[in-house]
Amino acid sequence: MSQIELRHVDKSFGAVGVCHDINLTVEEGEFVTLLGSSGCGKTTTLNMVAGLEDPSKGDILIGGRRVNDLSPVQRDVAMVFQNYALYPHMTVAENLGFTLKMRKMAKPQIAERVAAVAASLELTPLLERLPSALSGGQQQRVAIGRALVREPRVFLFDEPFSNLDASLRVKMRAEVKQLHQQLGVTTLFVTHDQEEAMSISDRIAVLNRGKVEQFGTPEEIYSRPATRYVARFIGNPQIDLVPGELEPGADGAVLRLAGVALTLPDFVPPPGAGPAVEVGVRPEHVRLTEAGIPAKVQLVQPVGAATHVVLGWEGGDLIASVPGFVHLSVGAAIHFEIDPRHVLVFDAQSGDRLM
Amino acid sequence: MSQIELRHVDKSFGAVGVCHDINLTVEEGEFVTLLGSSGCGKTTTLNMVAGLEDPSKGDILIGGRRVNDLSPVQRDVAMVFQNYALYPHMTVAENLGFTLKMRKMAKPQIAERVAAVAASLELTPLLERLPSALSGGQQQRVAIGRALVREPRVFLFDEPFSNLDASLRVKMRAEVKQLHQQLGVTTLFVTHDQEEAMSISDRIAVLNRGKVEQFGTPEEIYSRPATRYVARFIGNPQIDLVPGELEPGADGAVLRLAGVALTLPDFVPPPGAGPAVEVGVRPEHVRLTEAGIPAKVQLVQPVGAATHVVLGWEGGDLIASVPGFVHLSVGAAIHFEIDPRHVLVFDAQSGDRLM
Amino acid sequence: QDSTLGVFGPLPPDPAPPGAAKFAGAEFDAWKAANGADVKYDLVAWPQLHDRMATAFASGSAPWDVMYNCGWVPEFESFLLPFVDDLPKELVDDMPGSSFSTVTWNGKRYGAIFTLSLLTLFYNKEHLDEAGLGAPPKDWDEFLRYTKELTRDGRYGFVSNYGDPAGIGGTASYWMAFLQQAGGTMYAEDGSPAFNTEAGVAALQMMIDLQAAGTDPGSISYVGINDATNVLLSGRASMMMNWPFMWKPAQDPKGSQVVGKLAASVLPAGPAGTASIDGTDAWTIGKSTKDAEKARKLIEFYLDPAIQKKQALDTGWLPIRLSVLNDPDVQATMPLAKVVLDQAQHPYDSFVTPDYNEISQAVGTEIQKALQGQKTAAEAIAEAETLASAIIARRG
Amino acid sequence: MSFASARSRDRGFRVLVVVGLILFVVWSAAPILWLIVSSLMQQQALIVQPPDFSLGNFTLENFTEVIVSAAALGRGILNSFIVALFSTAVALVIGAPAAYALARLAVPRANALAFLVLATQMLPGIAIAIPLFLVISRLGLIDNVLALGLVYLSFNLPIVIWILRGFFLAIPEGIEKAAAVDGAGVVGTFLHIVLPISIPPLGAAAVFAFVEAWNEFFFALILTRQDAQTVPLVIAQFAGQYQTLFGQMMAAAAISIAPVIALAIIFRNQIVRGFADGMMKG
Amino acid sequence: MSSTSFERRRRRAGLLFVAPAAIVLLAILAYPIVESFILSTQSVRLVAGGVTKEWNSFANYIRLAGDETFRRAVVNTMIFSFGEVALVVSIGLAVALLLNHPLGRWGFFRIMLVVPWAIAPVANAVLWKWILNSNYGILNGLLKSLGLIEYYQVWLARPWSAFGFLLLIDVWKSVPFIALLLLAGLQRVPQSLYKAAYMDGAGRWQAFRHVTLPTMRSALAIAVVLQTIWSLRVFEIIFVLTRGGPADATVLMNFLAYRVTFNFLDIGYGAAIANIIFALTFLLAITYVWLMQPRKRRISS
Ligand SMILES: Nc1ncnc2c1ncn2[C@@H]1O[C@H](COP(=O)(O)OP(=O)(O)OP(=O)(O)O)[C@@H](O)[C@H]1O
Ligand SMILES: Nc1ncnc2c1ncn2[C@@H]1O[C@H](COP(=O)(O)OP(=O)(O)OP(=O)(O)O)[C@@H](O)[C@H]1O
Ligand SMILES: [Mg+2]
Ligand SMILES: [Mg+2]
Repeated sequence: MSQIELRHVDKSFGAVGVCHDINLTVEEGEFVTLLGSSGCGKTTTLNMVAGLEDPSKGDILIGGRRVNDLSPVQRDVAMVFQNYALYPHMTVAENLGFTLKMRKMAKPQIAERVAAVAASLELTPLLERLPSALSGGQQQRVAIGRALVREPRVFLFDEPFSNLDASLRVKMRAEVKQLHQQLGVTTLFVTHDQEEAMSISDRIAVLNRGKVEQFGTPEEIYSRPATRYVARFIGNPQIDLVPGELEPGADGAVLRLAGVALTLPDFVPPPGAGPAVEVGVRPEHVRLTEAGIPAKVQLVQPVGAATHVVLGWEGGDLIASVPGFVHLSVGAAIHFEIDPRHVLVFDAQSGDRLM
Repeated sequence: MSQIELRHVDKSFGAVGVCHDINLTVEEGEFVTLLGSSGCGKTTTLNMVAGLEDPSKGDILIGGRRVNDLSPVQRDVAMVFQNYALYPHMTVAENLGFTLKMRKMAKPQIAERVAAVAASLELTPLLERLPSALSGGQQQRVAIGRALVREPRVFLFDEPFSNLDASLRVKMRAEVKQLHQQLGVTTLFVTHDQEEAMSISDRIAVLNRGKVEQFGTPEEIYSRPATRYVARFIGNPQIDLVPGELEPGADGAVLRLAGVALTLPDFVPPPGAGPAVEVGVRPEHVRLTEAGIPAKVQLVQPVGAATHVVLGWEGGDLIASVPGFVHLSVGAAIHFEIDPRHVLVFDAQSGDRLM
Repeated sequence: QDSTLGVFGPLPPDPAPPGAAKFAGAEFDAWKAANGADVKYDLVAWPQLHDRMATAFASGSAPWDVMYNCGWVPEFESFLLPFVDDLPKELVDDMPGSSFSTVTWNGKRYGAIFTLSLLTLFYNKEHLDEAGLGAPPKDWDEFLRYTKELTRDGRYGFVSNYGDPAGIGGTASYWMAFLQQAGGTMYAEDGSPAFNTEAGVAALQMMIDLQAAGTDPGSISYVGINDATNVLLSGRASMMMNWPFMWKPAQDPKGSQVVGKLAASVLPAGPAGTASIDGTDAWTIGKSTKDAEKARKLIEFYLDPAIQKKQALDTGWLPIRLSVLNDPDVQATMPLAKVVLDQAQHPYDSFVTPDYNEISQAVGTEIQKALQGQKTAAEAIAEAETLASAIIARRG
Repeated sequence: MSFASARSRDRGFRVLVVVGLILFVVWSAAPILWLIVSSLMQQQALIVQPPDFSLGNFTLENFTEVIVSAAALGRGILNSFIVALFSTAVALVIGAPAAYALARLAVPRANALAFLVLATQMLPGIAIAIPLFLVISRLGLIDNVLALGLVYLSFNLPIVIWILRGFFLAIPEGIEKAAAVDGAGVVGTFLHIVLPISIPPLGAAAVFAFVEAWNEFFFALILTRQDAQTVPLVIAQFAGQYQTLFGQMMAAAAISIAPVIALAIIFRNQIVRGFADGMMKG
Repeated sequence: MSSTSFERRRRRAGLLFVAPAAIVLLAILAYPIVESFILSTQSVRLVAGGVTKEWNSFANYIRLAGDETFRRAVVNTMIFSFGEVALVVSIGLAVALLLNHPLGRWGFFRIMLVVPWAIAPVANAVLWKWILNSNYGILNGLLKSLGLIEYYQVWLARPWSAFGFLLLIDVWKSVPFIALLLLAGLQRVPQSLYKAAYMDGAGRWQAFRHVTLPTMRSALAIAVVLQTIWSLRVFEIIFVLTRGGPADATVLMNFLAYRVTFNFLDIGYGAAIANIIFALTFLLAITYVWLMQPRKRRISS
């Protein structure tokens, strides 16, 4: 039994409230990610689950049992720290083996397990070095290895991949995901990288200033964001928000944005909503066309499989994601279209999604 | 004049060689990125340009002048450190203003510049805090601000965005890029994030174990990688490499991969190449079709705009990038096609690209 | 009925008992055997003796049977046993009567001096000869004139140690010698200070004049007598007031540049004739001793003529017994003995009281000020008497 | 390290450092050099102006004299060793945990407590000498090496606690948290993490405690008789009322420094070893 | 079972960790310290083979107020203490910086560092007494042979000169430990900060001023506080070198307390002086600790 549950958890440092009424359940064997921007309280929340900080209010349960008063060891959690927190006086091998030593495992066994983990993290040639002679990414891999080396009830990861290079990051993601599938260990993962969160998680909790904005599967969060905040946070490049007005139309509603009118079929705005709204358009739903809304090219950012083109038009700036490399020069005139089926509509006041 | 030039630069720590014969020219006003995996010597190279490490061999020139013996101030470079290196006893405002204070700027002016930079980095509410009361990402922003606050001849960035969340990272990218466009300051940027490198750079130098593998524009690097290493390193998800055989065909050549034959029109393999080759296929060039090569779904990773589907077939694993969310269950049977026009062919031995 | 006697005293080269210093070891063993007594020495370097005793007494215990004392008898009186009346009469009679003055308090005699230690004048014969001065100075005038004439060739006519104001051998005690030479005294019959007199001022003036005439200017910085002695022994000063003990080291070529060149005489006479002060190295018995009898026997052994003779011949510390002082062997090896005996014919009061340390500290400090020219002799003496009166008044 | 080399390119500064180091060596060593020279000379050669350095005046006699005749020196060194080792070891063993607790373990009023601990050292030893003598003599522990060691312990402990506390305060919290998650309890964290990364301050504290106990004079004087005499007392014996055997005293002093120097040579690398880099990278 | 929260658990362990040290200190020092406070309110006499103590309220302290020697000792002590702390800490810091420089890392230098400190204070004082002797001291000999002085100087004769030399000797003896302490502190300053400061254009002095000093704050605070305590307890060198002379010019409070207690056997009065030293040390230490305290984490609302 290793379900994690946070009930009405508050945390403040002195007068500064950092977490507010957090409620979250990570089902047994589930992989849940805390996603949020810098300073929103992710690390703090993780620390409370680990037993490294006491919540100011509320309960933390693991496996259905209240663990507020248990030590990290009693909670049987393993954690990868954001700043590595390697033991500076121990070699990589000793860093990896420390937790096993604390568990009084026999030396040869420790060596064996350490060697296995080191191999999987490409740390084998570094085993005898001190952390101070490692590069930033190497240090982070040691920190990950330290958690992998034992088999705890709960895994906690605090941005473990932020210093790894892309290929290693993808590899590590798969590794962690696979590990999770193998061991079925309940995992709480912290990241600020929405793509990472999307690709690795069963469910994602989006945190904003210490509050859970939305808790759902990656698809829910991407396609049906609960709030403007979530919509902006998820997706790369970011969703574009255009101010508009919502008018009841013949069938559904009509959306007016800077002279463009989009008909939203089958959409009946809830009572009290609008008319002022913000309309979210994801870059992949903006198509460059021969005819359509006229615009100018502002910036061209190739990312390999696609190129992000920043368009300037009457309504503001909009990013279009175009497959492959496109050769447009800054300032060129261009036309685009928006797919009304994929448009997201938010109440301008509350930020809640209307459609 | 602020062109940066590295000529035959070597660096070793004791017996360990870290950089080998690095030759690199960053033209005046250019934005060049050093891209490479963890531990490949990026930081070390940057440090040598900054004047924080002496090269073991070779020359470093800035503005055409040999600067090996000059201090960072004399070189007039600003740097953002990978580990932030914030002054723990100074408030954010003092950290930002320190370099100006060292330049004996008047207090009101310092305050003004600091306020401006803080505003652009969303640090204004944190100005009076000490670094120890900041989250990881907040610390990194302060570190960036410290370099932005002065206007040097050369900017050096050591993975400045690695701890920022996605939205801020994109914003910062644009900010830095814009700053670069405004000031035209020669910039050397270090990252392990290929996407970041692609979207921000004029040219990219891909480093591998202390050697420059390829130095070119993002498109060159993505579409015409010089080596297998570069091809694997660039692109997200990673390119798939499938072992195959190259046979001279009627017009061009024929590529055989695990029972599949691809005709490469107009391609004449160079003498001495093959027949053993490795074939690189980027995920966006793998299409799921009704008929085609049969395969099984291994893993489904949604990333928002696209979903990465790992396919298992005779020839190994292959990733297909499919727009939007796709609902495939692991184990399902499926068919796919490879676009022969976009295939990359590498010599299996040397790793050099043949096509 | 074996018993153990604890003996507290100084370490050699200061006057240490037999068995501790290298003399009369065999006799000491024989005595122990004969008396069924074991003797356990607790010896400390001289500068620490007083602290050690003070700590023990202040916490209410005096763990020793026999103790060395040096001018501290009045101070520690309440911890001591007045045993002198129980000594054999012939022994007491064989000691200079005045030697008991520093170990007597409230009319009771608490100690037996075991070495005659009076300040006398040591001088470098060679220097005097070179200056055409045949005999040592006899009076203050000559003393001043000699000092002046001997100050030449990078040498000083006179050297002393004025660095430490307090205690026997401190600045105040030197002045007390001059005071008696001038016919003065420290205390009136009722014990109140009585030194702010012409004699007192004259004595200090004499020290000031000597300073001007050619005293080594370093004297004010020498806190121990050995600092000054070294100057005399290096031949860089010609005259010095010193204790008999220094005779022997002066003859040792390892430490002395003036082997065979030193001579001694009684201190130059002031208006009232010559006078000196007493070094007061005495044996006393602790009140808490379990075997006062045996303790006294041990002191008797220390004062035995044979032992006293060995003490003189082997260590250079003069005996106290008149018979031994007059012994031809002793006088032959230690020509000094005769000089010190002569000196003993004249006053040599050290004016020890329970407040001796405090008073000599106060008086000595005033004298230092006068020697440094911060005050005139009269001012310093007047102030010193005021301070001394206050100290005595406080003791009640 | 390599950064330092990049930075110390500047010649002028290197010259300054070299001059500084030379001055430092002269400043530290000159008086001791004189100690050694004078321990090798006859007194008569030292009291003249200027000292007579002719070869004939050099002798080993002071040393032979000190070793042969003053057997007390050997015993003094042994006693000093016992006392110093005992009080150093115990001061570290009980002082380090106390310092850690006062720095990191949320002990209530830790700052005040730490200051109180230090305050025990603010009363001059002279003031407590007499009551302490009383207690020790009532317990019959006068002239007992271990009693002296305990007294020194009470002097060294507060200082050791203070030194270590200041350093423990600077340890990054992250690694303690990591250790907690890795299964180390408070004791385990202390033993396996905090102590090993605190070798420089531990070294400094140990050297401090050892040297202080080795050289303490006043309490050794009043709390010992003959058997438990420590080295400083033996050295002091050469300074008498009428005569100071300067050469022998310096010879004894030279001998007494030797063990401390030997320790310094053995532990020279431990005394100051830094993990600064690794510490702050993490 | 131990089922308490993280912080409470640590607190409990903390109390256990502190206990042995607290017990040792209490067992050994509590009685003597309390007794010395009591003694200072008593008049103590040695009579009839014993000691009598009589409560005399604050008579000892009142007497201190009118005691000129005491007043002089207080002034001397303050000057000495400030001078010593300033000199020892600054020289110690300079030495630590030298030894932390790559050129100064040779083990020999670290051994040299320990040397002045390893010598027993008694021997040290006698050694210096000979070095400074006005008639045959090596310092005079050296200076004269270098042509720096014409005549041998009496270094310890003039009040300020004697005072200065005492200070110098004590500084010489005290520098090693403080330097060692600061060296240990220097080892903790992260190199990356120097890199950043270097990049920010800070010169050596500025890096020292803005990086080294602030990050060494706690080590410096310890050094200052400990040296203050020690400088107020200076004894041996005065006892051997000057005995407080000439004419009380070098009487420091601790020496005075000693003289009154052990020479004059005025134990109550001596205890009163000692307690004033305690109060003075306490106040100075608190002030220093307060001054050197790192700035509180500031959190804006
Ligand atoms: N010890 C502390 N005292 C005061 N404030 C703190 C403390 N630790 C963290 N904070 C503040 O609490 C907030 C949340 O911090 P936390 O470290 O949980 O952020 P985070 O979500 O992990 O951010 P990041 O992605 O940048 O690491 C931040 O605003 C931070 O400044
Ligand atoms: N001071 C040092 N001593 C020895 N080896 C070092 C030192 N500093 C770095 N190295 C080694 O040099 C190599 C390159 O280090 P560098 O810090 O330049 O890597 P990097 O490319 O910046 O990696 P990352 O992305 O992980 O920061 C690494 O293998 C590292 O372990
Ligand atoms: Mg965090
Ligand atoms: Mg790096």
